[in-house]
Amino acid sequence: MPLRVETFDRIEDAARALQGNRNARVIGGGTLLMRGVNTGIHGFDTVIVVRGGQSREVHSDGTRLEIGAGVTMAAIAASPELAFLAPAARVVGGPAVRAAATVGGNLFARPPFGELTTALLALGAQVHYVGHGSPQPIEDFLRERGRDRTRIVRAVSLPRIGDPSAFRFFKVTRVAPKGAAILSIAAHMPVQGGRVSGARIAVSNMGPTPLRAIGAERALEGQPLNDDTAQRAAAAMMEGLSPLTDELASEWYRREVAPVHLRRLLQPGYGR
Amino acid sequence: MAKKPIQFRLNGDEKAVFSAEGENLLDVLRRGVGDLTPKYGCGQGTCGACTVIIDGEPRLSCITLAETVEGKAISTVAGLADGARLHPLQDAFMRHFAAQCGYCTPGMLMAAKALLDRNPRPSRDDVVDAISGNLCRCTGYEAIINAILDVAAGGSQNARRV
Amino acid sequence: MPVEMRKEFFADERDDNLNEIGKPTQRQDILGHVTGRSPFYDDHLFEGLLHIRCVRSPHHHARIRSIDVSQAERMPGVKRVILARDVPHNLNTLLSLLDFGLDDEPLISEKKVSYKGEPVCAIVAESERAAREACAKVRVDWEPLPAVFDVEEAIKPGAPTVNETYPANLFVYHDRYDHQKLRYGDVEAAFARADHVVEGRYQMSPIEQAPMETCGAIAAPETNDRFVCYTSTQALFFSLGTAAKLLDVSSARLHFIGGTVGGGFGGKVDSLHEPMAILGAMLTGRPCKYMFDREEEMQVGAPRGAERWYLKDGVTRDGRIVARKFTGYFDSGAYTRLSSYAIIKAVGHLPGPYTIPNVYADVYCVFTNRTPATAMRGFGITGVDFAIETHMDKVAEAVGMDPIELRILNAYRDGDMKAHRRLAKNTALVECCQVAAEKARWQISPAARQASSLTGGGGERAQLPPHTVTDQKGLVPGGRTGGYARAAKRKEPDFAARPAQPAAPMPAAPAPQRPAASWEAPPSPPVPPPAPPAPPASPASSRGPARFSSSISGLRRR
Amino acid sequence: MARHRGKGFACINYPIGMNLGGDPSQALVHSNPDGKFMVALSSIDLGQGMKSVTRQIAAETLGVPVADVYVDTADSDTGPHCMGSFASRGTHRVGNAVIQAAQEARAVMLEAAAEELEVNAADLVTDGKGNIHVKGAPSRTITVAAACGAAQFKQGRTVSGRGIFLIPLSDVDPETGEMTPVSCFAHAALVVEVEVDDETGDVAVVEINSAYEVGRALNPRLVEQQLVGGAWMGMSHALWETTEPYYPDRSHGPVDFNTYLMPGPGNIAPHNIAILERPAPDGPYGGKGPGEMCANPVLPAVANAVYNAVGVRVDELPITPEKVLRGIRAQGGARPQARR
Repeated sequence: MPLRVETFDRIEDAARALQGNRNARVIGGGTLLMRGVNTGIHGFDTVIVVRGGQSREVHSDGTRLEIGAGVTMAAIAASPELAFLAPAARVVGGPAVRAAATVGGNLFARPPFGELTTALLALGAQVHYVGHGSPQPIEDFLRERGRDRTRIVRAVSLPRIGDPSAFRFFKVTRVAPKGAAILSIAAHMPVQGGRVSGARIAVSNMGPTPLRAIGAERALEGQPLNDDTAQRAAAAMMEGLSPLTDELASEWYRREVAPVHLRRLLQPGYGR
Repeated sequence: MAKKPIQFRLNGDEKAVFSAEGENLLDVLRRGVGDLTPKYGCGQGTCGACTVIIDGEPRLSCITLAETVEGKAISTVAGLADGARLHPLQDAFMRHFAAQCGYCTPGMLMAAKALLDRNPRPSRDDVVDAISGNLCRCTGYEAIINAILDVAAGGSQNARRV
Repeated sequence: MPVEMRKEFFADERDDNLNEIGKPTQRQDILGHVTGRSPFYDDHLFEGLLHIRCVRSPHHHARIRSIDVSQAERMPGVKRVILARDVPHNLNTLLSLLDFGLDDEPLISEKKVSYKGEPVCAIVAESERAAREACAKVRVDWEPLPAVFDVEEAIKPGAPTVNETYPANLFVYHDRYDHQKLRYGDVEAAFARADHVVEGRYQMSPIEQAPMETCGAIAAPETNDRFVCYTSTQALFFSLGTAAKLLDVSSARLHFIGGTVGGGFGGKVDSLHEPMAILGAMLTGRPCKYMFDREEEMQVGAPRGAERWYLKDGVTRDGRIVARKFTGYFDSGAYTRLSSYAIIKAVGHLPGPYTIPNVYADVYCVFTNRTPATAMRGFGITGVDFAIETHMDKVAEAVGMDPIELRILNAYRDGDMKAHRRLAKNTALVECCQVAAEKARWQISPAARQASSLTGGGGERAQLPPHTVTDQKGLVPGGRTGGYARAAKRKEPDFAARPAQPAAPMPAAPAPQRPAASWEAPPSPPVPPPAPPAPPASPASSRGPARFSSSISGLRRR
Repeated sequence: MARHRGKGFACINYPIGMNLGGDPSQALVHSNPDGKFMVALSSIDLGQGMKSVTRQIAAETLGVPVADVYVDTADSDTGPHCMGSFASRGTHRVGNAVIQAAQEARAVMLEAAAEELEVNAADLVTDGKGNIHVKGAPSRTITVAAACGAAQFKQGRTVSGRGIFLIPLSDVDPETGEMTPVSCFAHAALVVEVEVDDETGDVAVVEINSAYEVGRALNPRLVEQQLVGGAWMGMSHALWETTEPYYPDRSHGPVDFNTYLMPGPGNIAPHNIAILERPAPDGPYGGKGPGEMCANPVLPAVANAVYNAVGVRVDELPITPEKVLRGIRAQGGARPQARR
């Protein structure tokens, strides 16, 4: 089918158009979608453009942060308020990609991409849609990602994190400083009374979407963070995960080194 | 397939062109406007040869949907020199022998300009990051990094000898 | 990246007082590069430009039962569908311009595909998007065939035939052998005498040239009933000759313009785009562009092929390598392109820059069901150098020597006989080893530091081996009569048309202290090659008119 | 966890020009009436600097400043036949053709000058600055412009020249491989230092020290471009690049630069280069082509450095972290070799 581009001034109208056409896609920064547009191999026949782009606003109500779907990686990396997310936003492509790539687009990125989404998963984000309905936990969003394409993401929200140092992110690449990920790991490890409470660890390229490393989370829960617990979390990390084989690395390699990188990320001296 | 009119400023001049359905900015610049300085290297947003500056930000024109630049200001290498006087980056790329085949050079220059416009005194790491989306198959990057550092230093103090 | 000119080496062989040579003059083309105005082929605008895209095989190996283009032809913007039957002379081998090898590759395939990405149809349309959309509407009825991907599997009996021109999946050298031989001395006897025998297996990966500008060409009807072709080719007349042959058109009707190319690295010699673009222009009367997108450049455009090398060295206790044996397999992919030639170059290079009295090699050009391989920076040499130099380290370890000292000990020097039976001259390996060691603060012995390329060579080292073992291994049955190949017509080299040998080339530059220009003279007496019977003169070939070297036939004959 | 340093060495020679010869190139040189020269070629500038190096060769041979010469490539209607830009043949083959063409044009120019000065052409020399004078008598002089103007408007001479360089094709003996592959060889040796992470198999190149023998560095900056960029490519081939990551398995072939890996600007290492010059007897001013050989020694040197660092021999390219890690696992850990 020849491609059609439909442009809307109001996002609500765009949302209606999307709902009526399963073969339509909303374009954010275009960094993922335009490849398909250029090659004609797209699996969609309509591109929906929201004039002026989607929301670029960041709201905070004291307990939660809401980041508009149109906020770019460059904007996150430059925002003092979102500084804790910068390590994930900064490693998405080069500067020109980061200037275009949006939060909304990253949510739909397929392996080996999607660093920000991996971070959002570890941070327990919720996905908000245009118009009706309640926000959806990011796990649910990711589980249904390939199937439900009829709603436009308006924003993501996440709880304000008390201690920014409780969040750590690392992308493993072969090309520096910009390379596609062998894998990326995001770990949120709030510490209360010297012990980890509510650990969430997310890892990419272990399945069709970023996934939580449940085994590692369990190993850390209620434990102090030290070399020993980091080691144990690493040892339990691969439980339930099925690493991908692709151009960048084999399943075997990802399985072998993911725990190494998690252990290094969790170790007390990380980043220093 | 109706063509759509779009207007934007290119290197300070108003342009009005028709773009085809789904056309990217690179094709509009090259075929529509006749600015041949941005180059096609991949059409995938992975090589940087088509880098332009849109409203102050470096962007990959091959993965920019043409109609999304309506009303915006676009800069390319065609507007980099001030008349016959080269931009300091162009001059530095010459002095440092930072171009071989020259195909990545326009995109590389725009990536460098976008950096220096917002960060006139970048570190080597800043420069490396700024060109990280721009591939060069000829030079091994060192001469390019040095040329950009040379401009940032306003001379040659900061540049490694090449 | 500090660069130092080490003028003290070979100073008496140079005149350094020249006006322009040796000066760090700015590139002539630099202003164009930094202003973005250097005219690459795609920087020429044509009104009414049409775009060509190919329908490509999704299979590694398949028979084509039928192609249905009816839907594609009706797609908006489609101007013409091109099939194999539209190509006037639809079979070629790149080196036919040098009279080397048999035509084995169509521009557009008709009956069968032998690699994923092989073109079976081309669409000419008003926009690239229209061409892509029409390509998706071409219906091909494929019959997938068993495929073979490993070079050693491909040459086993019973392996699927990849390339019908060479049914055993091996290129045929000199109409006689299924590989290129190098025989110098007696390696087996030397292995028996050696203190250590070191063996290794090395695998070079296929590699993409990855120029930032992808391959392409724009052709347009020109006044005077000619066609102009703007091209990214690395070899203007190679591409012109190939186009003239495939399209059966006089080379005088083709006007090729290029010369400013966005990187090549060997990937822009295959001349696939120029004939297709010109054919499009011929069939539509409009300017046509045919270019690879990046995905095609990476997976359809020919890479540097993979190579597999087996090495076996015999070495004495004191580190002298007395024998070196190679078995090499070049993975040519589905068609010959340039791999056959790369092997000749590799064999001429063996055993690397060392003086070794006994050398043996069998090197095979193997067809497999992957993208055809072609040239890349270091063509024919990079892979075997990786093998040789990694192997040298293993040899050093086996004899307990410093790796650099081992190289210097075995390095070829002026006056040494090489395995291809020519004397070495103008050598400088020893000095490079010494300087690199010094720069890296790598300690080597005083003897190694004092060695020189100018001394220690020649004399006994200039002698051919007293005895060379030869054999008939890999003799192709019926090779002389062309029975090895299923090509409909075998063309015997046309000796009658062979041009007179040119006079010796002129001395290069007027540097007075330089010895007279000459290249390596054959030693005397050379090992007499078996004299082949004189071939019968053959009638004119059915080739297209543009053959620049009408019968440079040495490669094929002997 | 540990990171291990290791050094590896390799040295190579490289044949210049198309193997066996048979690869001619031609050049045409002519002057404008004011003594400015054009060189017409059909050779290709891929970035290696063909236009620039032939320009310097033409200027040197003509005896005029480089600013007075321009090179035009590549138009099949005006540029005479050239085999192409590959096999490190450009500098050597085309350079020699340009010398021959420039010598012929220079001879006419000197004859024209001789007629104007009423001397014997054999007694004339050029100063490289645009003047021609009698050897040993600098005051008896004429400018190149005046000589070429006189040739064109008074004497009716064409200040032009044709050049070709051909090494006739050599045969190959089917039984022994006897052949004359090429007429000259370039040389290189280098030491690569790497750092290997023994838990991930990652290899980082830390430093390269090299010596390249190029015959003559006709333009040291262009040679440097080739050597620096070529070594980068060698490092890339050694550690990163492949179109088939699971060769000979054909699956997972990269289709973009996200997955076709090459070292980025953050992966490069200091490269200290020494250039040696042993002029090739038949090279243009002794020059050999540096463009291809510069990458070759890097591949084995990296492999040898990895072995030196952790005791793992990876004999299959590219040397990916996976292959290194498998090697380390197979031998029960890193086994650093002798420090160098």
